[in-house]
Amino acid sequence: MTVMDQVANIAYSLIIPVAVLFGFIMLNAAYLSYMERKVLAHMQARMGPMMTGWHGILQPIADGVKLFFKEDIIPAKADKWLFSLAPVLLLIMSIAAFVAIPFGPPTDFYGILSNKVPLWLTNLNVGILYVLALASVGTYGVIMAGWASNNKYSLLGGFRSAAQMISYEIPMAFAIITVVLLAGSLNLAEIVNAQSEKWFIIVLPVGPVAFLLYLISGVAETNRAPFDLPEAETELVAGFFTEYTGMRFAMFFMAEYANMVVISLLVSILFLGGWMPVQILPNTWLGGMPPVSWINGLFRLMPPVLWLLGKVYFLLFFFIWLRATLPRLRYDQLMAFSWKFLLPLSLATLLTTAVMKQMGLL
Amino acid sequence: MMRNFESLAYVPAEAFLSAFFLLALVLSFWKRIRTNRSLFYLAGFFGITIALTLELTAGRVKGNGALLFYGMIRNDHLSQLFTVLCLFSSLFLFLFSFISRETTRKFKDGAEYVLLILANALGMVLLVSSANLLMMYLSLEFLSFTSYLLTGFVDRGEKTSEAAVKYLLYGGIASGVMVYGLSLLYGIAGSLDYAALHMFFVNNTVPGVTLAIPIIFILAGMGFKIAAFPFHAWCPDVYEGAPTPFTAFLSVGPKAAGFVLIVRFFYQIFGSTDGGEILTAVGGLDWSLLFAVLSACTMTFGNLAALHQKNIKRMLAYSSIAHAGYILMAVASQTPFGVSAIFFYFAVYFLMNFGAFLVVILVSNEFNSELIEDYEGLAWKRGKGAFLASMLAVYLLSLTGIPPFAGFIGKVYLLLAVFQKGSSLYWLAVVAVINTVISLYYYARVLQLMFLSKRQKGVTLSAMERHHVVPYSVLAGLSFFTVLFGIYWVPIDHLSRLAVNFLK
Amino acid sequence: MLLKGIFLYFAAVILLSAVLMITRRNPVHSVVYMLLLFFHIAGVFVLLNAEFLAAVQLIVYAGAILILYLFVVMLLNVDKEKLGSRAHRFWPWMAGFGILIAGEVVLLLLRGSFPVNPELSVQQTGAGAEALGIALYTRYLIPFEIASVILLVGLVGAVMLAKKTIKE
Amino acid sequence: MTPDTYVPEHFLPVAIFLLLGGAFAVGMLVVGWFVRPRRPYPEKLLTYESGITPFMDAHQKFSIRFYLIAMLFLIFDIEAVFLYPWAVAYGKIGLYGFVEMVIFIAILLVGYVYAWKKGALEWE
Repeated sequence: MTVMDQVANIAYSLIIPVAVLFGFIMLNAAYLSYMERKVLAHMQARMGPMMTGWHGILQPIADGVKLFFKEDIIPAKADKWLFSLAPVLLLIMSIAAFVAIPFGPPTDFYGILSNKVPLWLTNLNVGILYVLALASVGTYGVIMAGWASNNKYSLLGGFRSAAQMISYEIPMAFAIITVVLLAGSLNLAEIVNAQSEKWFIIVLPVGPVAFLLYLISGVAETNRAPFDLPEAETELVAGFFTEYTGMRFAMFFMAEYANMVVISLLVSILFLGGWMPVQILPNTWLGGMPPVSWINGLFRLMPPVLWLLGKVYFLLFFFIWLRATLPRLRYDQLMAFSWKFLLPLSLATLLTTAVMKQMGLL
Repeated sequence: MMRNFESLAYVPAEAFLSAFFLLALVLSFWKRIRTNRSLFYLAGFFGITIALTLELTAGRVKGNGALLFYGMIRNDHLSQLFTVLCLFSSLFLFLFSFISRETTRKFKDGAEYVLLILANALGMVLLVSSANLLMMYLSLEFLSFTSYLLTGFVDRGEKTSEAAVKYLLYGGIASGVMVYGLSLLYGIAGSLDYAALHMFFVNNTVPGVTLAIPIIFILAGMGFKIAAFPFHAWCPDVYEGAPTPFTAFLSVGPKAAGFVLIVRFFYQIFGSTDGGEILTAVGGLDWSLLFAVLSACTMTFGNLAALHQKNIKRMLAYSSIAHAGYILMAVASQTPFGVSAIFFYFAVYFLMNFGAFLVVILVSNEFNSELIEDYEGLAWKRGKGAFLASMLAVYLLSLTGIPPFAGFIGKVYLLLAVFQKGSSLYWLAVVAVINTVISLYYYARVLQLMFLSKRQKGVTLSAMERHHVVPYSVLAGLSFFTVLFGIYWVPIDHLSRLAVNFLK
Repeated sequence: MLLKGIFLYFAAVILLSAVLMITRRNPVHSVVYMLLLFFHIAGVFVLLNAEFLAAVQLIVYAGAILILYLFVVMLLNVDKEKLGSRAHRFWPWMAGFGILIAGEVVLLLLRGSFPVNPELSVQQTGAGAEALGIALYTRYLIPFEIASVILLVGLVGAVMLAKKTIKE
Repeated sequence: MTPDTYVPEHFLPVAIFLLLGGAFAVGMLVVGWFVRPRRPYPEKLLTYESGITPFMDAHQKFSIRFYLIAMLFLIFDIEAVFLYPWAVAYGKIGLYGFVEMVIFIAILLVGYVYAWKKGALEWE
């Protein structure tokens, strides 16, 4: 192999995928804000952004440009070093989580490429743990931002937010362990492949419970409504990012949207069969019969990666829907909900799964 | 090497203790039970008693040298003897907690106190039988953990929080350093198992300096547990700040467990018997000298520091440091007989130390003070004053090592072990004798205050009357044995000879 | 060569952040350096093909233990004015001790004959978590269950102390 | 395979992304630095406190409950970490593994109920 070949090889196997994935993250981070504003607006019988471009389609770009030109204010009493570090840390963690996520099985893009390439950057054996680890480190960004601002609202917001995030990490972990128990692997691609016959969400009776547990904890982890206590503007102004302006403020936003995407991806991968297409009835049962098998075959025509993204965007829509619908919880209710309800429930789910697996029922 | 479920039958005491601990914790959920302190004390007392009974009766079942749980736990006479000793010390802790006013009046919830003592007992029992670095470290942490909590349990003012925090910080650092040493050892030898480690060091020559670093680091953790010289700094403060019954216990049970840890670690990994009377050091490290130096420093420091103490608990703390130094002589001797001597000494130390502390408890129930000056003229006070003073005299003289008492025989055993090693350690024996003379001074100071000052003559000890017969009979019983074993020590001798069997 | 370079990078950052961690005046800054330290230790684990441990390093140490430290450090709210130099009055002794140990390690490395058990090698099976699971639930069962009791005692202790403080 | 020859190349993208994320975040700030205005004055640099001048240091002593939550989290997080290898190896360790894990969970469950009964989970 010549040097040029090696360079080309690296380009194909690394640079292009990295560029594509990075682009995907950025596009999502930008356009989710648009999606959120539009969906919320329509749910409240408004139009949302309409001025910039067709139906306001250029709004995120305008927002981004605006934020670039905003003054960067660091309060005099703030801990400047930590104040600058916090948003950067949070953003790095939420971006880096995407590396380990598989978007689909190896494909040659309908013959365009000479050999099959995987639709993931790296397939870690401990993929799910890697994502969890980065998420748990993300807590630092929140709490450090709150502390460094030297503002009472920020500090309380940061503390609340961090306590909330760690409280919901426990049921989340147990829900994930339930999935790992079903799949027998920590590898995300293998977890998806284990669902080729049956998505984990329909593995009765534990699947739906674990799914809901994960979904709820996921929403709480991203500090979204109805768990957006840290940002409860009526009592805490803007929570831990009260003092942030301009690009630093933008970073918190991007990190939040990136986190939402990661959570949606994980929900899809762990419970909704990842890139597996919908089956009206499983092949092993009536699904093999003609009218059903035609529809199943039709579904299979759509590329796997689109199935995954479809599920992801549905979940993202769902998150926005939640925000439009549900009122905010009180903080003591929020903590009690995790510690007194979700935690025992998740443990019970896990144990039930183990028992049923032991008895050969799963 | 036995597998997990088969092994369970061989550890009835440990299994019972863990189950009982959990049961007690579950019972404490109900407020009515939790607030009933006497009920919980009784439960704890009987729990330990049952564990003791199980341990004693299961002795027949237990094989010597059986490796249980894939070699995590070694069942041999050494572990059995010290399990019994440790459980007895927990039993006395409960007994003393009944008696002491601190632990009966000052706090409401007795449940946690009892629970922590039970957990502490479990930690000790596991520590004395661990035969694997991981198991050893975990049980050590378990023991330390519960000890920190118990130290701060009864609020005696600023002293307590200072003691608990100091204990925690010293303990944390010591165990951190120790686990670093353990990891280095694992890196060198590639095993956590004592037997496998031994085989590695027999078959491979490791340069002395390579081994020195991990060993010194590990010694930091061990030295902390037994309060040996450079790692003793926590000891006086903790002894002063902790509830007195726990202080009494701390210098017997956990310390004995710590010594078993040292003995096992060095005798089983770095010693080779070949049936001889003296072990040969394995692994190119002269740990005999190491311990000899440690021992000499510890006893000298302990005794010198004890000279100026005003608080009797602090004085006893320094005295217990000195005693750890004496006992380290037996480790330095590298002889199987040294292990017997260690058990012998602990059996005796158990009696005299608990006895001395019981007097301290009774006196502090009366005066609410632990200052030595408050012992002035104790012998002449009306209402059990003479009894208390004479009892304390017996224990203190025994602690010094004066002939008709058991402490003397204990010291003789330790010295015999040193002599067995040979002329290289004679200097250590000389140091020990000099130290005994020094210690006589501060023990005698208390005696002199109690007996020779008549200023307090005729003052009545009021609180003494209200107490029941229990503390006094315990006091008398302990002193009876202290004297008895000073004259007729064959029973303990027989028992202690069993301890050597762990090397087989 | 590359590997050595990566390892040296990790080692250098570990040492540097450890030193910074103990010398910073602001304890919250110390925590940040500790986070950096944990990340690079996880990196070393990755180099040793211990991916599971690397993840655990981040989840438990960075994600849980350090968060607890951070809470405590922030709760303590040490006055910045009162925060003197972090150097303890014994620092020359400690530095001396540290240099002694470091010197001994250097001496050790210079001798070159560090016997390493050949059984210790990087596993290439990639089944880190599974192998760990099997070991944990057979051979190391008792330490594992003891660990759970220790956690339980820790929980009881924490609740007990916290409740005591709340009552006062 | 010894540590000298093992190359964890599948972590290369991770390293790249960590760097890329950092570079992106810093890059945004640097680019912004060229175009954004800088007109600080003392009032602007005050922290926000509902319009009044901030009083006292914001770093107040906080409720011990935050610490308690962190402690409980730590314990359950460790429990969860122990469960991952168990879940992966479950097929191979079978019934023994199940019983052992039930004991493990039961022990911690006792602690959980204890914490609940003692009111550690309340957030008054």
